[in-house]
Amino acid sequence: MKYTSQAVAKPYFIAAIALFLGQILFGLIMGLQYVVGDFLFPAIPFNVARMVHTNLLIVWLLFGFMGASYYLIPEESETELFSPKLAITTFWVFLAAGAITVLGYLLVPYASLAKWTGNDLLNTMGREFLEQPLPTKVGIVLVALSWLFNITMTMLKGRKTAISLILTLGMLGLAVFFLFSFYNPVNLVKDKFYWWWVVHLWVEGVWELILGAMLAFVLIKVTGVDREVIEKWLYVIITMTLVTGIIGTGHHYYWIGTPAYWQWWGSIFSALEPIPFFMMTVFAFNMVNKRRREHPNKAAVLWALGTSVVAFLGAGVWGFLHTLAPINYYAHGTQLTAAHGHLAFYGAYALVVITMISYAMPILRGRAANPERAQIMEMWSFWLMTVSMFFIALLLTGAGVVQIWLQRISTTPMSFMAVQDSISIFYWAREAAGVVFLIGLLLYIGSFFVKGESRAIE
Amino acid sequence: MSATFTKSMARNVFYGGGVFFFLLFLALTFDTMKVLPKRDNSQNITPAVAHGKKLWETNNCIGCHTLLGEGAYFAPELGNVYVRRGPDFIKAWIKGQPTGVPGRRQMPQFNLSDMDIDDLIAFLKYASEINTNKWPPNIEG
Amino acid sequence: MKQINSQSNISATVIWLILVALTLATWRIGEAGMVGKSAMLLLLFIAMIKSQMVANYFMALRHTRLIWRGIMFGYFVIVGGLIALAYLRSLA
Amino acid sequence: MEAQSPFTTLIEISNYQSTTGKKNLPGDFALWIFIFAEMLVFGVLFVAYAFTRAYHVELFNESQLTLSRTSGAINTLVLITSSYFVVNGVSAIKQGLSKQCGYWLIGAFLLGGIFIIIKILEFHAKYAADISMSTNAFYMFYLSLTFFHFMHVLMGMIILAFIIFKVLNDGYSAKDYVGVETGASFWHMVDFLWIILFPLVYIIR
Repeated sequence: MKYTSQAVAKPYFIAAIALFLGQILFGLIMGLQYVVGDFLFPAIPFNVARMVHTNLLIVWLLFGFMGASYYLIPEESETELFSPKLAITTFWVFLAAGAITVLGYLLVPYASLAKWTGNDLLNTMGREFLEQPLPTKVGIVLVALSWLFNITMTMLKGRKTAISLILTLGMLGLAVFFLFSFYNPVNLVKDKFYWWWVVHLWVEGVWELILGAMLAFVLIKVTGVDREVIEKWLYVIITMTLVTGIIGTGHHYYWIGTPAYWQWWGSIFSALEPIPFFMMTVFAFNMVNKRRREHPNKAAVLWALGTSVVAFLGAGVWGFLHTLAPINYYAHGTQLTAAHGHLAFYGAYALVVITMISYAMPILRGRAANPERAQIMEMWSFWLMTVSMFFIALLLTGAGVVQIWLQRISTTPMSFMAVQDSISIFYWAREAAGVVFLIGLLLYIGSFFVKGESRAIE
Repeated sequence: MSATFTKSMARNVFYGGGVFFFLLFLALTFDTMKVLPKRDNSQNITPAVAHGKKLWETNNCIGCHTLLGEGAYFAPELGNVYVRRGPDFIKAWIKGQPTGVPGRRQMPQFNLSDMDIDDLIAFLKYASEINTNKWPPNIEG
Repeated sequence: MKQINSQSNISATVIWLILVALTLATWRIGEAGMVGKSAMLLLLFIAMIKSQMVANYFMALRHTRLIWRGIMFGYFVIVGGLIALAYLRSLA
Repeated sequence: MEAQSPFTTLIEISNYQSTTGKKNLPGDFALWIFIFAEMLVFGVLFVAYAFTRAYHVELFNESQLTLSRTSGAINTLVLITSSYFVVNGVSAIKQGLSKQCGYWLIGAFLLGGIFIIIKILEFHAKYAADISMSTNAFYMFYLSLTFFHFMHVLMGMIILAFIIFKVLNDGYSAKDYVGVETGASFWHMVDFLWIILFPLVYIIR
């Protein structure tokens, strides 16, 4: 650790992993509810479990992004963090807000939660992924602003690199587009239209800047390849991301009441969205092949390469599968979407945060890399989680294809629930894969507690 | 002359390209907002519909169902449920939950008043009349 | 050095004049209302030739590596070919 | 270890040092990646236009007649000429003639302005006739393609303006003219695409 203030990243990383575990546990509950419908009913109905599952995902990724930037920005800027105190305060505020919100979801009926938290003042709740009560939403904005402020001030007093610039830009975009979560018109079409300005422009827009910056940072560190080379390709890749991804938002505007021309705009641009992901894969492998040093943290290299591959497959290939309007006409709102969502989020965002944690955490604990045995455990967890997530995606794809066939293409279409019964075998297998994923995650957590010889920081 | 590929140009292309496509997106958004009134059935938004939408949201219906294909994929599509089932069925269904059939997926009892349910149905009727470019492919959603 | 440059200016001028002439030809054909397979193919061919001239002479790709000229020529073949195919289908 | 991937190949090709007198792409490679991406998008749109037309021949033929072929042709001449000016500008700066280069580029810029004005008049006529992207499939493509291209012309003009400003302040020289070539390449791409767009959308039927 070059700057003492980088240490503030540590609680962020720990919280991220803890919440990740929570997310997976709720995922398993939901997976079981898919086949044993009354499991935990009425204590935890499916909609509550799902809200916890998706909200925890967002929150732990945000924790990861924040921790990563508090670690990365001082090192890039070659100066101490502007205010470590603010960073720590923000951490506790965010953690408390997150915890209270989740407890609210679990303990209070959602309608009462809405009433007590001022949803009558400004209707924002009850939309997918944006279920948070008004105070939590305001809290997220404040946390994001504090984060942005701290990072920007740090950057301003030190060196300004492309990586830190892109990361900050990504965070700025994250904060700005989140503001659309406060806009909820009665007009359902407009509601949905701008809802995507948060959801799509986050995950297929500004978050990719954060992802690219984090990956580039780790690649510079573990490969020793010239910064100039890595940064200019980073620019090229994120350019392609924005070129394809912004208009690519149109692939959500096919069937929600928006004009038909979006079918063309959305199809063409989103069909090109795999290009930046493919470039990222080739880029990561090239840089590792051209490495100038053997970094002792082999596990971090594996996570980094894994990020680039699984992001390409999950976001690029699985996204492409159903992005063209004529195909999406049948695939829209089926398990195929769920398959894509799982693999893409895992590959692009879960993995990049773990990459960063895997690289930075040993250094934060005073060593260049973890002991050999811990790294082997990490690698096992990588393969267990990645392979099981692949199975989840494949099984949901299978479920989705059968669902599309029986419910939408067949000349004697079956009802939704009848179809669900006939594809339960896929859901059972998915739940099994989910258990393997949990084992992988537990192994990852376990790797932090393995003791042994480790190399000191050079 | 050797080929040039500089970081500063890559940066310029990034800013230029990003701004360019965002402006294009704004232009398309502008056009969309202009065309929407012809498609979005907003002329039929009544206070009942508005209240129905709020009930839809504050009971987190999207956590299980899809609406125009968006939401969770756990329970049936409701964008066209008004057409598929009709108001009476919907009302009886909401009142009858949960079914309590062992092993079946359960919908909670939301304790809505008759008037609330009518508003919710008004909202679903409004949603079913949005021009969705003929989606879903058939009545099953 | 000077010599070469004035040379290339002259050739650019020639190319420019050819492009102007071909544009006027395209416009004339359009005004004359010519339709059908041969008119379509002729117009498409003119357009593609013009675009190649811009690529080779104006963008100065003529002396670059095969791959860059290849991309431009590939554009000519693939985009031009698919457009022609679509039109021929509609005529059939 | 040195595995060859398409990416390395691409970098190596872009760095290719001539032994046979073959030159590299004029201008900065970073912009060329963008140029190829844009050409790809337009290529897909052109082909999509042609195949959609195959299903609605009558509609396309009928709607196409409402376009002004003459203003399209004039705009083609305008763009071709401005591209020609840019070529002259580049060869001027290669000889270190900053002033001349600046003048040629100003000429190109002004022609770009004429294109914009003619195009706005065209758009206005369609707007006044209550024609939009939602009118029918032909107008969807016509307006999408021309508006998308229109924005590229504007972007090209902004790039030209930057270069003009810099070249008139002696920011480029006979040794350092990559920036001019880069901007020129973008402008030629705008021309290249219009040359295909014009006959496709306005004339061929």
